[in-house]
Formats: sequence, C-alpha cells, structure tokens
Amino acid sequence: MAQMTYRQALNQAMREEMQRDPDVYLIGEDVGEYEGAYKVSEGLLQEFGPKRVIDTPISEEAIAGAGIGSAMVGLRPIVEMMTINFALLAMDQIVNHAAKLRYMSGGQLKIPLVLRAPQGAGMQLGAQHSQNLESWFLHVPGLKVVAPSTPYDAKGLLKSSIRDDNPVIFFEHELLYGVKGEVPEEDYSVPLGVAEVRRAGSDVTIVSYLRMVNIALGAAKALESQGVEAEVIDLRTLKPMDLDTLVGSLKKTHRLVVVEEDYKTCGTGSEIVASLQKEAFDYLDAPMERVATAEVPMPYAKNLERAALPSEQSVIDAVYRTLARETYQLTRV
Amino acid sequence: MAQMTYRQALNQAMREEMQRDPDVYLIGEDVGEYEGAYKVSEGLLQEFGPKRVIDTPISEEAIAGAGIGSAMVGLRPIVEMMTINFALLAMDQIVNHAAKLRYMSGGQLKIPLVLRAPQGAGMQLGAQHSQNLESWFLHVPGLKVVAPSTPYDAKGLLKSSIRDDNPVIFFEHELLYGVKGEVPEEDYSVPLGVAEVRRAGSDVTIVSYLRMVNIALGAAKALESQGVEAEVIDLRTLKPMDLDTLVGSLKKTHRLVVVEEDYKTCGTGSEIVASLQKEAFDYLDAPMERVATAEVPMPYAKNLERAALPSEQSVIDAVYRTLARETYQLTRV
Amino acid sequence: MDKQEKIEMYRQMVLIRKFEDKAGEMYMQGKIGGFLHLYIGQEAVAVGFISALRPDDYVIGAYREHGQALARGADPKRVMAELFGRSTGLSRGKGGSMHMFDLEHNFLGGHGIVGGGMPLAAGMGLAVNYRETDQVVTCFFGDGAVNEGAFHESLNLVSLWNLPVIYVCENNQYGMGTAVARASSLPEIFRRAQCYDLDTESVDGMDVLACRDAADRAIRRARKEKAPRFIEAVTYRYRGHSMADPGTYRTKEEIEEWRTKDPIERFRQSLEGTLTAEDAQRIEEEMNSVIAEAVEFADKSEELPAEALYEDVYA
Amino acid sequence: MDKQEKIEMYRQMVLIRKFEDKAGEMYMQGKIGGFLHLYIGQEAVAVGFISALRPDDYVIGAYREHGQALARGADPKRVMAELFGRSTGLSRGKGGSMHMFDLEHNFLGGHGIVGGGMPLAAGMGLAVNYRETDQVVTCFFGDGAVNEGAFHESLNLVSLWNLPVIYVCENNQYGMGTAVARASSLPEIFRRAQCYDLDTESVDGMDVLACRDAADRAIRRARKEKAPRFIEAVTYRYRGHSMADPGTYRTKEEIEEWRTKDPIERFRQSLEGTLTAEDAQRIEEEMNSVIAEAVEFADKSEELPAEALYEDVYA
Ligand SMILES: Cc1ncc(C[n+]2csc(CCOP(=O)(O)OP(=O)(O)O)c2C)c(N)n1
Ligand SMILES: Cc1ncc(C[n+]2csc(CCOP(=O)(O)OP(=O)(O)O)c2C)c(N)n1
Ligand SMILES: [Mg+2]
Ligand SMILES: [Mg+2]
Repeated sequence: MAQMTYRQALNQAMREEMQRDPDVYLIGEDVGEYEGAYKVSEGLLQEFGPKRVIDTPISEEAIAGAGIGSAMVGLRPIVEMMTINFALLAMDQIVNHAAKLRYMSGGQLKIPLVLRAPQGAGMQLGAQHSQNLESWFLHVPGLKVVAPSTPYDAKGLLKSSIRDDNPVIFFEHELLYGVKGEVPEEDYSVPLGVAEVRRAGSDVTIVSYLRMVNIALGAAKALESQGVEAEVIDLRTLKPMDLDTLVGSLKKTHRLVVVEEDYKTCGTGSEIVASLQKEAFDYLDAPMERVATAEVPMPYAKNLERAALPSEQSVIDAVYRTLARETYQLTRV
Repeated sequence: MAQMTYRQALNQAMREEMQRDPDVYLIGEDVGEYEGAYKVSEGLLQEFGPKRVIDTPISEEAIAGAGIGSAMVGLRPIVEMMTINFALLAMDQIVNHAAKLRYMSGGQLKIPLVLRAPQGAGMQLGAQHSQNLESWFLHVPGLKVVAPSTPYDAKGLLKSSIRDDNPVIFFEHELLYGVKGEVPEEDYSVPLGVAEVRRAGSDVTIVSYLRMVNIALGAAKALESQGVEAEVIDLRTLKPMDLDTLVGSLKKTHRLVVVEEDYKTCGTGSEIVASLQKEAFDYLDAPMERVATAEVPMPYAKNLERAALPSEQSVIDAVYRTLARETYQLTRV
Repeated sequence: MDKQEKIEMYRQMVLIRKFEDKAGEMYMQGKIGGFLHLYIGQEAVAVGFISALRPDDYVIGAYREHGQALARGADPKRVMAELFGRSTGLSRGKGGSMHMFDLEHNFLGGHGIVGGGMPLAAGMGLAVNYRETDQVVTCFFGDGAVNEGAFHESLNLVSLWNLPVIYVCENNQYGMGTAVARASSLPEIFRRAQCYDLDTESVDGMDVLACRDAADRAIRRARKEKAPRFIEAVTYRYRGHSMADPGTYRTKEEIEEWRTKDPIERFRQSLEGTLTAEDAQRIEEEMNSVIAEAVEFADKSEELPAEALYEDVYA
Repeated sequence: MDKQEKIEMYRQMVLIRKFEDKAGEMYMQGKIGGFLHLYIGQEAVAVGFISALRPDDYVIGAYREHGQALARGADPKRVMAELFGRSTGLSRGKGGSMHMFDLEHNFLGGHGIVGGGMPLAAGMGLAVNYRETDQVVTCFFGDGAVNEGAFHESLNLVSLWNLPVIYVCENNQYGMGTAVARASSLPEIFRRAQCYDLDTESVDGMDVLACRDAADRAIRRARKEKAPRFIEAVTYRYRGHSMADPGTYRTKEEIEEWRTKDPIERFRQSLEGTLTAEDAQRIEEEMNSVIAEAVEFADKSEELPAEALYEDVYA
C-alpha cells in the first residue's frame, strides 16, 4: 500500500473517477488554475482541461445551482465549496433544490452531485471561517452526508459518493489534509453508511468522525494506560447513519461518549444520543456524554480557540463521568 | 381580557412596541401596502408610514443584511421573512453576521433584531414551502429562538423579543394565525426562556411548541378518557431552553414524549432527549419518544401531507410506547 | 411560420386559458389545495417562446408554470391530476401546482423559490456545452426575481461562459402586491440585465408573434453562437397573485385597460383570414372537451397510497 | 485641501505600508495566526476615501481591512494586538485580522464573507435616513465580491431607496487566484454597477488624490442628495492573496509593472515642494517607531483568560 496524505487521496479519487466517467467534472472557486484553496485539485486542470475543471466567479449560490442544474440533465458534478462556511450562501440551492428535486418531481429526476467542503476549526480563522455544519445537513431528507477521517476512507468514500445517484455532502477537514495514511494501489471504494471500529474496547464506546476521531483515539490511548478500555467508532458516513454498529458496541460497553467538533445543541451527537437512548435503553449503565465545541462563535485568539475545541482531556473527563456513575451505583448496591 | 387571534396579537405587539420606541421598525416583502402575506402587519403602514414599515424587493439576503446593518448602528428592526423557507437565502447574513457580530467585535456591537417568520406545513404548499428549520437556529450560538403557540404568548413573547438586545428568530405558524385566545388589555410581556405547563398530569410528560402544542393537548385529552394523565409542556422559547421545567416534570412522570413538526434527525427533540437522558437519567422509566414529521420533503397531495405530519394518534401511540414499557417491566417483576 | 403552426399556437393559448379558468374553479370547489398561481393574461409568452423550441431543448419555469408545461406538450390530464394531488399527476401528486415536472418533454419544473430556477438553467446550459450539442435552455421567471442575488450570479455565469441560455422575464407588473417600480431601481426590467455583456431586449408579451419572433432570434444566436440572451416580455396577470390575493393594490381600471390587449383575442383578430370564425369556434369546443376530460381524469384518478410517502426521497 | 492635510495623508499611507510589512514579518515569526491579507499596494484607496469623511460617518470593510481601520484612526497598537490575539486588541483578540471593529471611530468591521458587508452598509444607510441625519456610509470590498448576489441586492436597495452609501470596489485585479476577466462578464468593474440607476465611476486607485477627489464628490452627493454611488478604484495588491498564497497565477513582470505606479512613491513625488526629503525621512522614522511600539504593546499585552471564551455571545 502507498502512503499518502488525505489531500492526495481525495485528489486520486477525483482523478480516477474523472478518468472512468466522462460525465464527472469538478467546479468551484479556484479549483483549476490555483488548484484549490487547499490544493486538493492539484494537477486536475492540467489533466482534464477547463471543460472538466471549472473555475468560477465567487458566486456560491450559482455554483451550487449550476452543479445541480447540470445534474438534472445527467452530468455528475463535484462541486467544491472553498469551505463549508460559504455554503451558507448556497443553502437554498442545496436544501430547497438538490435535496427536494427528486421528490417534487415524483421520482423523475435524480441529482448525482457531490458537494465537497472543508470544515472545522483549529487554524485561528475566526468565527466566520471555522464552522461545522454537518447537523444542518443531517436534518435534511434527500441528502447524504459523509465525513471521513483517514486517507483510506477519504478516497474510498469519495469514490462511492461520486458514484452515488443522490446529492452527497462530503465534509473534509482543514487539519486533516496533511495527514498521511495507507491507501491501496488498486481500485477500491468504501460503501456509504457503514461505520468502522477503529479500536476495540469493552469499558466505554467513543463515537466520532472526521478530525475528532484522532482526538478520540488519543484519549483512548491515554485511558488504556489508566486501565480503561475504550472502543472507538468512526462513523465515516453521518447520513445514513450506521446505528447498528453503535448499538452493538453499547451492548458490550454500556457507556457512550460522542465526540464532535460541531456545537452540541442539535448537533450530530444529539441525534446519536437521542436515538440510542431509545434503541439501547436497557443496555445503558450511565447517561451518554457529548463532547463538543464550546457554544460560542469561534474566537481568533489561539488560547481561546484551543479552549473552545474538544481535547483529549475533555474526552477523558467525559469517559470518567460515564464511569464514575458506575462506581457510584456499585457503591450504592 | 379580549379574545383575539394569534395574528392580531402579533400585530398588537408590533404596533405597541413601535409606538413605545421610535427605533423599532418593520421591514420585509409586502409588509406594507399588502399588509403582509399573512396579514400580520395590517394597518401598520397606515399608522407608521413608509419610513417605519418598509416594503422591500424580493431580496432576502439584503433584507436580512439591511436589518442587521441598521441594528449595528442602533435601530431595532423587525425583519419579516415571508416564510422561513426563504430564509435559506439569508442564512449567511443571519448566521455569519447577526449571530457572530457581537462576539467578533469583542462585545462592542449588539444586534437587537427580531426575524419573524411563519413556518410549518399543513396547507399543501409542497416541499419548498412547508419547512420547519428551528433546530438549525438552535444550533447557532448568538441567536435566541422563540416559538409561541397561543395568542397570549405570541404577543407577550414578541414584545420581549423586540426589547431583547440580541438577534431573536421568532417562529410563527401559518395554521395558528387564525386561532383565537385571551389576551389582556393591559401591557404585559412574557419572558424569554420560560416554558409553561399547559396541562398538569402524572403519567407522562409531553413536550411541544408552536402548533404541535395543540396536537399534544388533543392527545392528552384523548388519553385522559383512557385513564392516562399526561402533562403537557409548551416550551415557548427554544433557545435558551427551559430544561429545569422539563426535568421537574420528569421527576414526576418518568416518561417523556417530544412532539415537533420539524424532522426528527438533529431536530429540537433530539436536543431535548439528549439533554434529559443526562440531566434526568435516574428518573427515566422508559426511553423517551420523539414524534416528528416523516423524513421526506413535504408532499403536496393532501393524504400524503397528512400522513407525513404528527397527529394526535401518533402522539397517543408514542405515549403508549412509553407506558407499554412500564407494563412490560411490571409484568416481569 | 405556416398557417397550421399559427393555428396550433392559437389552440395552445386557448387551452391554457381554459385550463387555468377551470383550475381556478376547481380550487374554489376545494378540489385543489395549496397555492394556485394562474397564468391567465400571460399565455402569449409561454406559447410564443416554447413553440420555437425543439423537443430536445430544455425548459424551466417558476411556480406560475402550468401554461409553460402545457405549451411544452404536457398532457392536460396529468397537469390537472397533479393539481388534484393524484398518482397520475405529472409529479405523482407530490409536487402540486408549483412543482410540475415532465421529463419526457424536457420540462424541468416547476420551482417555488423566486429566482431559484435561474442558476439551475445556467447548469443546464453548462451541460449542453459540456456535451457539445446545440440544444438551448429557456428559463422563465417573474419581474420580482430580478432583484434576487440568483439573477445576478446566473446572468454573470451564462455570459462569462457563453452558455446557450435564454432567460425570459415575464414582467407582469407586480411581484405579489409590489409594483415593479417599487422593487426595481430601474423599472425597465431589461435594462437590469445590461451590465453582463449579453444581448437584452424587451418584447410585447401580449403579442404571441412578437414573442415567437424574439424567441426565434434568440434561439438562433444561442444554438449557433452559444450566446445567452435576456428578454423581458411585458405582460400582465389578470388574476391575483394567487387565489388568496385580494388584489387591492391595483385598480379595476388598470386591469380593464390591460384586458383590451388580451393576447388571445388579439391573436385571433390578427389571424382573420387564416382562422375562420368556425375554426375558432371549433377550437373553443375542442378545448372545452379537453379540459372536461382532464377534470374527469383527475377526479377519477387514485391518490397515492400512504406508503408512497417514503418513495422518491433517494435514488 | 491644505498642505497639512496632504502630509497627514502621506503619513497614513506610510503607516499602513509599514504596519503591513511588519504584520507580514510577525506572521512569519508565528506571532500572528489565521489568515493574513495584506493591504500593501492599495494604501491610496483607504486613505483617499477615508480622509474625506467626518468622524460620525460609517466605514465598513472586508477582510483586507487593516489599512482602512488605521486610516479611520484606529490605534496601531490595538490593531497589532488584535493580530496577536490579545485582550487589548480592537476586538479583544476575538476577531483577528479579518474582524477588526472600532466603534469609537465608527469603523464597523472587518468581515470575512466576500460581499457580506454590502447589505450591512445598506442597512447603515437606511439608519441614517431613518434618523434624518446627513451621515454617509463608505463600504469597501474587492473585485471578487462583484459576482456575489449580495452585491446585486445591495446596489438595487441603495438606489431604490436613495441611501447615502458609497460603495468602493477595490479592483486589485484578482480574487484569490482568479483574474477579473475570468470572473466578471464585464471586466470593467464599474460597468457592472450600471444597471441600478446610480452614479458609477472608475478612479485610479494608485493615486491618492484622485481617490480623495472621487470621495469628496461622492460624499457631497450622498450627504446632500442622498445619492448612492459605486466607485471602482483600480489598484493592485503587491503580495499574495494571503500569506499562504504562492502567487503562481501572475508574473513577476506584472507585479513589477504595477510597482512602478506605487501610490506612496507617486504621492511623495507629487508632494515635492510641500513635503521635503527631510519631512519624508522624519515621517519614515516616526512611523518606524509607531510600529515598533505597536509590536511591543501587542507582545506585552495579556491574552484573555479562558473564562472570557463565554463572554460577548449575548448582550
Ligand atoms: C425566495 C422567495 N421569496 C419570496 C417568495 C414568496 N413569493 C412567491 S411569488 C412572489 C412574487 C414573485 O413575483 P414575480 O417574480 O414577479 O412573479 P409573478 O408572481 O408575478 O409571476 C413572492 C414574493 C418566494 N416564493 N420565494
Ligand atoms: C462568500 C465567500 N466565498 C469565498 C471566500 C474565500 N475567499 C476569501 S477572499 C477571496 C477572494 C476575494 O477577492 P476580492 O473580492 O477581489 O478581494 P481581495 O482579496 O482581492 O481584496 C475568496 C474567494 C470567502 N471568504 N467568502
Ligand atoms: Mg410579476
Ligand atoms: Mg481582488
């Protein structure tokens, strides 16, 4: 297997899918000549030319809309939003159009579109450039939502997303682009909707996705040295969500912590916890915990930004809260 | 007390606040000459003139932005979005600007703005005109979110919202405008962030807001005849949320059903359930239930729309699910 | 254009008029729900522009689109069934008045968000050039849409990229209750498109042959030279914005004045010699029965079963 | 304009240039995080336009706004402290480079969303008319913003409602790596504003007196007649889009060519007789120490304590 970065894995996925299917094209701000604000589309303009790698004006609504319109008549656009923060200008096209056109047309249309966007904080970009909006998209029927944490999944899930006949919101993370991992030489894809157990454990389940998987794994490692065995599950796809894997894990661990970089209120974790308290009520030995970003617009100052984001320590604390509970109950019994 | 409609109550609140404070003004599409798509601003143009009741072009982004800009320099706009569906075109202004400006300016700015919008389904308006997006706004720090179910609250909460120094998203419901209720003659307001117990009961707590409160009350009445005493709580404000009242009720009933017209996934109910499984873990005798709209773009056909929306029956079924659980456990013991 | 073609255009205009009259009636009877935006008064625009297209061209409208769907060849039975919310409707009853889709005729909706179809049309134009065909895209919308950001971004794109898109603004003088001059900094709508380096013009939207002529010219340029165009069709809606509109913002006189320019009546007069009084009478009757059949069809059609609620969300 | 005023303008341009040079340096040293968009090359625009304003007028910029904040009178110490993320910064370190706010000087940001400030400026103009004062609003943004829907909706509003807003587009030839002609259907940016019925013009953005003159005229019209205006200032950014930009999309020759029009150098030459070589030297030195002080101040300032994370969310 080759070692490559998350960025390179994404680049390969696009390149290979564009080679495979002439209807696949890439459109977005500075994706061509500039090769992407985060250089994810490096070399694509050169290989595929300006017909298939399209630089746009700064017009998010029309970029999304043009992608959708082309998908309505059979093309398979990959729309790059420079960051998810700018998708706020395209919400009408994404939610009122891409997500609903198939239904409103009684099934006549399909919208095979991937909207890729980096999200997340950690680079001191301030409140308007550090958002995580995945739960907004989870809330919208008609969309799928993908959020890979490794180069392997980035490539495999992007391929599946491009091949999918539905609008897929594909989240990337600015701080993952440079992360390396193993990626097979041969063609492969990762199916949408299947979570992955990144680390087995019996004491507590830590559920996460995107960059927070690394925080979860770091916390799990620290916990191990303290005798706590955490199972770490990487959701990979957020919609549809692989609840079965979570329930399976809970049956074993009876405790759960969700770690998300998004805000807690009505975030992805809220849905996971709300679903599991129903699906796995009898298996729960303690309240499930949510670790998320502080509910403030993201500050610029480094110390404050760091304080706002989930950390390994905050995950460890949450794990201990789920365990303390057991201790308490055990004492009482 | 006077009997008046929800629409009239809202109208009075705006009228009285505009009389009281010359900085308060109303802006939106067809709010003046047309008196609002739903006639909520009837008579206001006549009373206050075009300077304070401003008809706009169909430019949602600029309408929101102009309201926010005027608030940055001290005015107190009431921005009417004709319906919340069109706010998708103004999300950038609402979320990236209104919600964040105070924080990004280190507390220098305040944004005393109310964005009023009807939402919801039930009139066969189809997928692009029948959305509920309250959970999106709950997700955004810096905003407050209000959702009254009665004329009394509509007036009292709108007054508080107008007087609040923060951006408040004020949800109305198209099917509530014509509903009548008692409204005092004298000046009053209803504080933000305080839920109301609409009906006391000991067997199960039903939490709801906006139009669904009526569904909840209807279900509670039916349940009563079957010997089940439901407590019905009207949240009234969704952000900040009055969790205390919910926990208090759960201590008594040990069972809870949330009824929302929004989608379930990452909806308001997800947050309530996720919070309560932590805050009230020991009081829960059964998994909490969420009753919500079917996760499909809203269909036009009457029979399908009806099938998609929460009904008294679906609430009753959910209540029985929480009770069945008890029965089951009692049998087992 | 030969005689037959003109008579066919006339037939379509009568069809639309009668269809919309009947739809209004059915709405009052409670057979149709939701919002209903009638096209009466604007028939010349849909028929003039759409009659000039080839079957493989794309058409996209807004929420006042019954007339456009019919002009494009959609079966009146299925359009009515859609309004009735039946399984036989164009969109299986899931779309309703605002969301008619007929892919068989390359009619791509039926969109309820003001201006929302404009970027979609740009995308279709992009697809045409991508595939290197000579199709064109015709996109209809109202005067109100001109003030949306989507208008601006779309016009810039189609001009910058030379997309074969014809944007047709049906300036019917009002966006709901707001007169054009109260919403647009330049009341001559076509001038609002003059800062994107594309062809613009204004045409009499009550004159079907003028519309057809403008369409022919625009289509020629778009097909051969990939030149987009913006056309304002000056027209009028006789009825309220929707069935719920009391219409207090305009005078009876104004409406009467416009009615004297009625596009169907005017076309009929201009066709004298080509279209005899008997022909006109015969068309009238034919259309009456087409509409009657449509209502009967719609009325007899089944609703979708409740399970169908969950169909068509994902492909 | 008297001599003193011109020298003051010169002083400000030097201040901005030196401030930005130093900020770039501090960024490379890791003292500043996030994105840093330098204003070097564009100094004439901020100084020319802002020097013409009254203290009670409103100014709003985008994310390349340090120069505007400084020209508006913001304390360089606090601007630098903001970049350093310190509690003494203009926005308490919570905003950073892209979100400078200084209400004391009616400087209303500091906005990171391209085009996002334009509707806000319209709102401020609305507030001015609402209060019946004669303030004006000046709003800066880039050539890239011209293609956003917000541009269009805002221009229509200010024209329709006669709001005293002066929109200043700093056409520095690129939006990130995209040259104007690759993004705008009309490459002459001011022509993109000619369909809203407002005054438009293009001005040499490398000539501070030309900018000042355009500002004076625009302000007079806006104050007295409530007439909005759109002004394109043709300029150039010497540095990359941000510190991360490799800048491969333009040639060294192009940059050198623009450098020959350097706004500071050019202004200095035109001031010969008014501004002696010694004056210039003195200003240079003064500004060096202002900047040095600013860095020292920023460096010595405290960070906000962690609890402050939760402050400033709600009023
Ligand atoms: C984005 C958006 N804003 C507001 C509305 C509500 N609305 C529906 S139609 C309409 C008026 C549109 O006028 P115009 O574009 O002239 O079309 P017409 O109705 O005259 O055909 C408005 C404001 C909407 N559907 N979408
Ligand atoms: C809505 C939005 N889209 C994209 C971006 C990313 N972005 C930041 S600056 C920029 C280029 C803007 O160019 P221009 O308006 O010419 O301003 P300049 O940087 O030249 O001063 C882009 C695309 C953004 N911040 N906001
Ligand atoms: Mg109209
Ligand atoms: Mg630029």
